[in-house]
Amino acid sequence: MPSLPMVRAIRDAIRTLMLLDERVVIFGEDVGKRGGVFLATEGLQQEFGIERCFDTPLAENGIIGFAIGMAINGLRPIAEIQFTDFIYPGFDQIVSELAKFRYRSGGQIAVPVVIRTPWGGGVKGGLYHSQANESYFIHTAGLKVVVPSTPYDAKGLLIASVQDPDPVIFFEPKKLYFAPREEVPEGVYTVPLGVARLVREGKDVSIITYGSLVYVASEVADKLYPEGISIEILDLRTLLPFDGEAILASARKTGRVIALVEAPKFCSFASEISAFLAENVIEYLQAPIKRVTGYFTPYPYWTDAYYIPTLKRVEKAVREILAY
Amino acid sequence: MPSLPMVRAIRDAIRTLMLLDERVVIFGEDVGKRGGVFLATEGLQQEFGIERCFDTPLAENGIIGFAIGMAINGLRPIAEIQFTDFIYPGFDQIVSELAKFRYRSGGQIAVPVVIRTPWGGGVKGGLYHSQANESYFIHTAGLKVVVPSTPYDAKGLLIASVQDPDPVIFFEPKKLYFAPREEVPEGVYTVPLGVARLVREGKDVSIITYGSLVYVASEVADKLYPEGISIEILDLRTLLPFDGEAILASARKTGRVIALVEAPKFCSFASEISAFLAENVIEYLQAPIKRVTGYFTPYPYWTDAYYIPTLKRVEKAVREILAY
Amino acid sequence: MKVQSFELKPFTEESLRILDEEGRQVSHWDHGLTDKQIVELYRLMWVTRLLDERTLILQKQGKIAFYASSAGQEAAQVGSAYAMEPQDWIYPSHREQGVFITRGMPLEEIFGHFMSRSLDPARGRQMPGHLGRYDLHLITLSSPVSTQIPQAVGTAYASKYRKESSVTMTYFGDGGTSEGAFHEGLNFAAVFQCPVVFFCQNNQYAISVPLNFQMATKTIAVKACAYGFDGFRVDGNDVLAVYSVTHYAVQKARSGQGPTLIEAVTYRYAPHSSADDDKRYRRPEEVEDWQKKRDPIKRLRLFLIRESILSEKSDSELLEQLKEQVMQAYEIAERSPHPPLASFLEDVYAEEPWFLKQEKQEFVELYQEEYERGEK
Amino acid sequence: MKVQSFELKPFTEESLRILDEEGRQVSHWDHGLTDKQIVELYRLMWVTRLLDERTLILQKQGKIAFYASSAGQEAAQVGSAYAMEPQDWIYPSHREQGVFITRGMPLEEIFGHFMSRSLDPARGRQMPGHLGRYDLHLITLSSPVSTQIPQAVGTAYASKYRKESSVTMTYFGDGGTSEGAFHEGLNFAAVFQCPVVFFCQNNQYAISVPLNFQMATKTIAVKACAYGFDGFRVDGNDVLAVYSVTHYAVQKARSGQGPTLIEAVTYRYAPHSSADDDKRYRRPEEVEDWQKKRDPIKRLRLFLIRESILSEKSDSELLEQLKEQVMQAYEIAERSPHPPLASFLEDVYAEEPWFLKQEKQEFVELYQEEYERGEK
Ligand SMILES: Cc1ncc(C[n+]2csc(CCOP(=O)(O)OP(=O)(O)O)c2C)c(N)n1
Ligand SMILES: Cc1ncc(C[n+]2csc(CCOP(=O)(O)OP(=O)(O)O)c2C)c(N)n1
Ligand SMILES: [Mg+2]
Ligand SMILES: [Mg+2]
Repeated sequence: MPSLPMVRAIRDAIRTLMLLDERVVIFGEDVGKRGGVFLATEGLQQEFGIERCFDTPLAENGIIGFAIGMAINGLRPIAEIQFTDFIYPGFDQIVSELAKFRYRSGGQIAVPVVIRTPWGGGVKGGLYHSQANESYFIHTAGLKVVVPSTPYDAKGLLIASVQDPDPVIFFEPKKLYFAPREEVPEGVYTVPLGVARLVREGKDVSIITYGSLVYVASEVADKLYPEGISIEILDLRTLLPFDGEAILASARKTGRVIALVEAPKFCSFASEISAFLAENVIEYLQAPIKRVTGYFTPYPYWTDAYYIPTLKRVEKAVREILAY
Repeated sequence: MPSLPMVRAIRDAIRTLMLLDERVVIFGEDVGKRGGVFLATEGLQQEFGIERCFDTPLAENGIIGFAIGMAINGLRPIAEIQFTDFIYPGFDQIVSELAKFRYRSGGQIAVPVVIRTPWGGGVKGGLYHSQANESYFIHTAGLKVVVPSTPYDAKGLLIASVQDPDPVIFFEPKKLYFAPREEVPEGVYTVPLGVARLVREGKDVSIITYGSLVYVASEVADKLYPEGISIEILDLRTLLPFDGEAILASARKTGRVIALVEAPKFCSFASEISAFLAENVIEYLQAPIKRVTGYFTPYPYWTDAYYIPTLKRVEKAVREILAY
Repeated sequence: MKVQSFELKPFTEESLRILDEEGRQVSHWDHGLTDKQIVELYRLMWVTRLLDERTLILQKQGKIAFYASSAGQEAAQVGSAYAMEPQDWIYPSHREQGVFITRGMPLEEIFGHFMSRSLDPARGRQMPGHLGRYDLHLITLSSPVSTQIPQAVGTAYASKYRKESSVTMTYFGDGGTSEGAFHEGLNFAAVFQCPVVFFCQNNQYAISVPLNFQMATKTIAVKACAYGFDGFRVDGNDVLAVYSVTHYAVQKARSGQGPTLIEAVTYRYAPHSSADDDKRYRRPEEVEDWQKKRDPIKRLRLFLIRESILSEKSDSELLEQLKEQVMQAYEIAERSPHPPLASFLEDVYAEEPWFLKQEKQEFVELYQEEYERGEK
Repeated sequence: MKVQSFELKPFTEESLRILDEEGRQVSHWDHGLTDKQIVELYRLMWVTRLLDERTLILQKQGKIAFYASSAGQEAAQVGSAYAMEPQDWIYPSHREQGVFITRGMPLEEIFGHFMSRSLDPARGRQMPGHLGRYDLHLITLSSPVSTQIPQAVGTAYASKYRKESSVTMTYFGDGGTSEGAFHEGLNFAAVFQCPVVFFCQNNQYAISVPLNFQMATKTIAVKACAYGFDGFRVDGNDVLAVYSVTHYAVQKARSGQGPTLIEAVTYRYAPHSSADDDKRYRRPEEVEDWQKKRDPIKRLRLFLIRESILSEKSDSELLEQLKEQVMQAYEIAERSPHPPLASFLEDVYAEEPWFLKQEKQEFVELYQEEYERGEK
């Protein structure tokens, strides 16, 4: 089994899907000859031809609208948006069209489009190459939203997404593109949408998170373990539909929860996790539900390292709710 | 003092601003000769000339980008988006540009644009003339977000918004455009941004809401009052920056909170209210924080009356948390 | 009509036409239509007009909450839709009653949709006018203007990808050309040489905004210049010309020669929608002028009578019959039930996720009574 | 140069030029530049090139994290920016070093920005290349392509509204023309007859995507057809031609005659950015060809020497002096401090709202040490 970093696992998923199913095509800015700016589609144009893997003009509304039309006519398009920060020119196609086609047609028209896009901070990308903007999509009924945190999951979730009958926004934490590596099986396998991964069992505090912050949470857990602090970590993987049962179970067990996300706080998915708990299991809670999030600013360049939650901030939150 | 419905109070605010300040201009689709599809700009082109009140081509990215450029060059533009459901083609200009100009320029460039737009459901507008999409904007650092619920507030908040140095998304609950009426002072006055309005004092349950649901909450309060159930209602008016102190104060007092919004639940502002409370005053809470929201579907046409929270649903929520 | 022998000039300021306002043939293009087919075009235009008239009445009676009329634009809609084959894909815009009728959507379904009955393939989800029948390759439209344009290009790409011969047509108005999606869609079509036809009904207004506040070009057709393919301007009230130009563009697309933009110059008689008041922005005389002098149905009628393709008598018989047909369709729709009340909580996803199951259950519990009424 | 006497043909496939590759004057337009001004253009191009070379070195040394080179495009940038007056507004795109230098942004600020020093007017907030100086009417750019286009039109509208004579210029690349914002912006400019110039540097690629996968037209200039104003194609490596055409367009805008689109045909020598690997999509010979045969600086140099406007000796003195100047600017920037650490929590709003005060306070408490280091 080859050991791959996430971006290669994603490439492997796309290639596996293309080998399996003629309906799968992939396109976007620089996706063809260049193989994508992160090389997620490297070599696929050579292997599958320019009709199946190709460059598009620089126009995200066009790309996503084009993908929708393909899906309506029987293809299984994967559209790459170069950075999720550049998805907004296509936001109308996502919110008004992709998310609502099945509903508005009374169930007649399915639009199985997958939009893959590099997501998240921690790479000194400044305001426009760093955003964690998943909340906009989670608030949008009709979409599914996925964020893998490991190479294995990335491949399995991407295959599941392309095979899913509903549109999926597939966020790829670019901070994790090249490390860590992991053994990734060849060929087809899926990781089901909607199911969280218990990264680590614990009994004192639950950290509910996804993407690259899974690793920050793990560092904190490692650091505090010798002090006898036992942290449970849940990697949600799918944010819509999220694994409500897993979240509730963990909160019931520990009674102390941190919702940990890169995005700015208000109306973030951290708010959702917290509200979901406050609505359903408040009687189990022994402390405030802490949200550790990005600051409520655009994403800064120079101070990149301080923007998304750090070990220090998460540790502080853990200690605070334990001391509560 | 004339008694006006909200849409006339808004027109009055715009006219007052235009009389006061040459820098104020207003434009959008059908804003000129027609006076807007809801007549919020009726007669203003005749009064102030076609340079100050005018139609634009049908292009929201263009409209908002155009407004930004005007504000950068010293004007105080008010851009009308015909329905907030049609704001998405301009979402990039709002999220990438309007919200981030001050920050990304190191504080050099202010962009005092106001985007006015009819918002919310309850008028049988179906998927695309009903949305309550404030959450997308509240999640966006750099914006201010306002939703008035009375004619008096609409005028005062709009004047405050246009005079504010930051960009404001001004959502107008179209369900309230033509009723109720209220006495609205002539001339200039402001209602400050960021300050909630205590609609009704109560001691058992707090309902935190805004827009047309203020009236639903009031109906419920009226209905339950004879049973000895005392409901406090907070009309937030500004959602970003929201009046955190007022929310906390009410929750501390009643210990039982309902966050009531039209939008679908996940990552909605109801989630934010709930999370804010669960983070800050969990020790005061005597019951789960209930979110009563729109359903997690696109906004349906035929069943319009059932989509946004009804008296029945809010009443049920009140009874549930009281019985808790 | 053979594509090769058909000589059309792109980018003219004048509109291409076959019939003048009086139904006199003023040019001799071989449109290839039989008399029977021309009568069929006539019939389809009348059905569209009658449906429209009936719907406006129902709207005024409060039986239909909202309506965007197609009156005046029948030639543009019917003529263009008639130039397609059943396997061709159609992405309509928001007043394309004539397109739906021509493609064969049953009238009772259209009325059923207007009144949110179970006959509506979209189960009452959308405002009147937002029709669609996937099996007829009529893609359910949305309200936002021009979103369908890049979608149509994607659909055309998929046909080309599978080496099928189907063509995709997308409709939009003059207003729709101002949106970025128009630009992006046309450019994609050009780059990928997709079998797609862009059909613009230039009815002079985007709601209240006249052309000169929308654009500074003399025609809409000229905009195709910016993408490297041809744009044709056609008299949109001349059904034969519309058919001919569209048929040419469809065949061109079908034979692998890429996209075309068509501008059909026409006019809407009614206000933008039942929520509009057109007196605020246009003079009644302007409307009357179009109605009296340039009506598309009248024009074809004059031609048919003059050429003795149709007699006065069979014309009035036809009209009576169509009125009857429209009325019957309406009555069928009227008698049919609404969809189940709680069905608005379905079709968000292929399978209902846990939270929608919960919401539906809560809804049903709370509104059981209404729900049961709805079920009937 | 008088606007009237200047005869330019729009929509040509050939690029307008004054100098050929060998610096020979091939057309006799009266550009109106004095010899001193031409030498100034030469100097500005060299400063741009030298800044670029120094920055690429710093980037390789790890002192600058990211850089998008302007090498090869100096004539397009300097020639166009030189055609504006100080009160004119500039909306640059993402590789416009030559524009910033021409408008007078100090080199140490540019380096300060590249290295996130307090000299950066934007306080280290953005990735290198995202410059701006509001007082110089240089609008701080963002990364998303083409968003600046409708903004520039709004700024031009405001000048017109106040009856000021300032003109707005906006820059973008060939890739930028594919975005909907390009279309909407140009259309608004045409409808409102705004004093704005759209300056497109066609450097043949949008990152790796060559022109023929971006568009199907032969030129970019032709796209102005779709809006009803003129588009000119100019040799973007001929600084005199770029200046002349831009000056014409600026004066045209200033005198109330509306917008113009300019396509400057040029080439970038370096990869798209320091994160790119251009060998994946273009042959090194292609790059060499442009560098050796069509370099904009070399071309003007040949002209200056041939016309005895500059001697070989003063040329090399100039070059030495400029190198020194660039190096000094870099050193000033290098020695200057970073902005205060916690300053990234400022400037979101005019006044900090309660939640940002809280976040800042928490940040300062947690990172006090670093914060103090940052303050120094
Ligand atoms: C993106 C968007 N913005 C605004 C609207 C509101 N609106 C509905 S139809 C219309 C005018 C459309 O004009 P045109 O394209 O000429 O079509 P017509 O109505 O004349 O047939 C407008 C502005 C909308 N539906 N979508
Ligand atoms: C909306 C958007 N999509 C994608 C990108 C990523 N991107 C940055 S520059 C670029 C290519 C720009 O090409 P062009 O406009 O020709 O300018 P050039 O880089 O050649 O100067 C792309 C795709 C972006 N910045 N913005
Ligand atoms: Mg129109
Ligand atoms: Mg380029």
